[in-house]
Amino acid sequence: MTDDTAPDELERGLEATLFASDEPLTVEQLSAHLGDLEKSSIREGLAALQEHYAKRGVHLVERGKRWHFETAADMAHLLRREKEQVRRLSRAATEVLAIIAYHEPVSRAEIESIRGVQTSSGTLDVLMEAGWIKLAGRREVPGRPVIYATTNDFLDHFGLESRRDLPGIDELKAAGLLDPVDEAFEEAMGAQDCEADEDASEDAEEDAES
Amino acid sequence: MTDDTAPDELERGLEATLFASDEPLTVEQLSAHLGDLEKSSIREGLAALQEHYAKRGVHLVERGKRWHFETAADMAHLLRREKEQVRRLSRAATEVLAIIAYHEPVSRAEIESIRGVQTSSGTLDVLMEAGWIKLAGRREVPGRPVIYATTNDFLDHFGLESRRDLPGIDELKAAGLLDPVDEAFEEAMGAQDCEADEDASEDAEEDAES
Amino acid sequence: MSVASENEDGFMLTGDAAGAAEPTAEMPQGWPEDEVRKQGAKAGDEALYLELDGWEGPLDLLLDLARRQKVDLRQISILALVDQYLTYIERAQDLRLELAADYLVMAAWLAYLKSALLLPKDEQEDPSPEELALRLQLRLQRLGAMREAAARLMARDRIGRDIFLRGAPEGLRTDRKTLWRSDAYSIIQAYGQVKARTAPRIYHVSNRPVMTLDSALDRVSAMLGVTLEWMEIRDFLPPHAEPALRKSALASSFVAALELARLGRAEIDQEGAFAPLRIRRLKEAVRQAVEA
Repeated sequence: MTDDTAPDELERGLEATLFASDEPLTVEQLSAHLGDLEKSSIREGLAALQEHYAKRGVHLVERGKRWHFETAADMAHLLRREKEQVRRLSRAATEVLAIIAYHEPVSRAEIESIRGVQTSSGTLDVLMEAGWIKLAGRREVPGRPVIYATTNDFLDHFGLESRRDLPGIDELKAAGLLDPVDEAFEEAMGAQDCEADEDASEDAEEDAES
Repeated sequence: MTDDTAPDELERGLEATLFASDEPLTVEQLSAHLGDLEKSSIREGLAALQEHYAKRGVHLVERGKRWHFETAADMAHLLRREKEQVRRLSRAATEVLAIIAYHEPVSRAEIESIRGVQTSSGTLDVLMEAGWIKLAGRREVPGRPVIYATTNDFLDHFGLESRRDLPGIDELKAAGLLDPVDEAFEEAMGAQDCEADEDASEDAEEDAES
Repeated sequence: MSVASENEDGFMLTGDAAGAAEPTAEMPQGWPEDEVRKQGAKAGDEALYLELDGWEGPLDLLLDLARRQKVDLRQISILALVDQYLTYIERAQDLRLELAADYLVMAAWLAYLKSALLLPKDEQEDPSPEELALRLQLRLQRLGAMREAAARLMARDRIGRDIFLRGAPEGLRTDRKTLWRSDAYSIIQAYGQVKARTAPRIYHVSNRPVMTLDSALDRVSAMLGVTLEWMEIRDFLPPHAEPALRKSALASSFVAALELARLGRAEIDQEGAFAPLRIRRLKEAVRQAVEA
């Protein structure tokens, strides 16, 4: 609870005028606005106001002879706030990421032929944004398609030493992961935490091919 | 020269945020903006700020659960001459606005039964465009007429903390003047037998139907 | 509409119509909307009411007249009000102003109300004129209340007129950044599913136990040779067969029985729908008769 001496009318008038103005005001403008007051008293009022606001979240500042209120510099971070929003990767994006991880470097056409479905460019954008895949040049075939590969961030995020840690096809089969699954089951699995069988993979084979 | 106790960081943060914001902010928004602070401490901070500004040329006010800074009403004479930004409303529009505010939610037919004339669609459009009224669903009676209600911007503009602050609403309610004619008529006929106008309906129902 | 323009020429109908044309506090005459509405009327989209010096419809006019009685709306004299209204309308007609229909309807209704109010009480029908008058009064009170409320609302310190918001707010900005989350298991699982989904599939047709028609024919003919008595078709089934085989055997045996019956070597009998199906060998004599 601050306990202020009440500001005088001049101060209040300056405060209201500067607050409501959509541009910084000169002493002359303020004087005209407040009924042609002496410029010296305007200046005194501004000084008093400036002092009053010095410790507050908003400051009264003079720039090039013009006065205005602005947010205190140490509060600037509040005006521009970055909000982080955690989202789980979509099913489609996860599949594309998996294919890139197993087959890299790989072109979009190759990804699609492995998935058996078209891949929206948004999906690749998301993975790029997440920092998990990168452009890895172009394939020297007709059309020179862009090819994609995973990044070090990918390994970091997924706790992998290297791509060789990914289990091979045989291990996937052994773990039942190649069994066709119905959607409900898929759903249930998706919800589960990743468990045990991760470290079942020692010498992951990378021979994957559709 | 005011000599304040320095405001604490929360107060400064609230001050900066509310000064900078181009729209009124709820406690929730403020809390989120300041890093998910407890709402109770936000409220305390707002109360302290409000008190601090009470005597100044700028006030901190709550309108429809949202907070903003505005110039003190007694500063109007300084600001008005250059800054008249208010669109002038037709008498029909002001009446319709009042009827909606005091009776909301209310259908067009109900508005017309009070005014005794048809309401041109332009009138409602003007109020919608000003952002003071909104569609508030439909009344579940034959024909399912659209019903209207006021908005937060309405409260803002007219300096009302909530609809309860509508000028004279308690008296109007107590006098039964917000009840539909039919209801008041029954009331009056019933009362005639006993004795004249006992102060009519207490719990004025707003589900008007003409 | 002629009225609007004539009024603008200073043809003040109200001047003596009620002797008190001064606008009420709530309705300053220079209310800007009057212009607007005149334009509206000219455009013809508001043909339903006609403005007479800014009145909006008969109820509005009545309210204004009622206010001139300078009493609480609850105390107004309805009779005096009716007279004022009728005088007003008469004058308008004398002046050949074109009156909107609802003004005339109201005039007619008020004339009726007046005569009813003046008649002896016991000759009244239902609803009584007092009740009609009360309703009118209640309506006027409600409209009056809203008009005052509107005036008080408009007189408040309003943002943009009396109160101002910050002229140049910096604005708050929230940059949203998405943090994507996934885990190794999801990757592996997704890959497994892609592979499973796209892998070539091999279909096996399982080898199910069946009794062929031929073996059923042999079986049934052989068993029929043993006795001349009726036998249930179920008795022909292999006794210890598993259910799948039993089903197949039943079907085959039934077809075999039909075949034998067709050849005239057996007859089939059933007492009713879903009753046990019975079969027996046809006696030689009968068989020959049938053949003949």
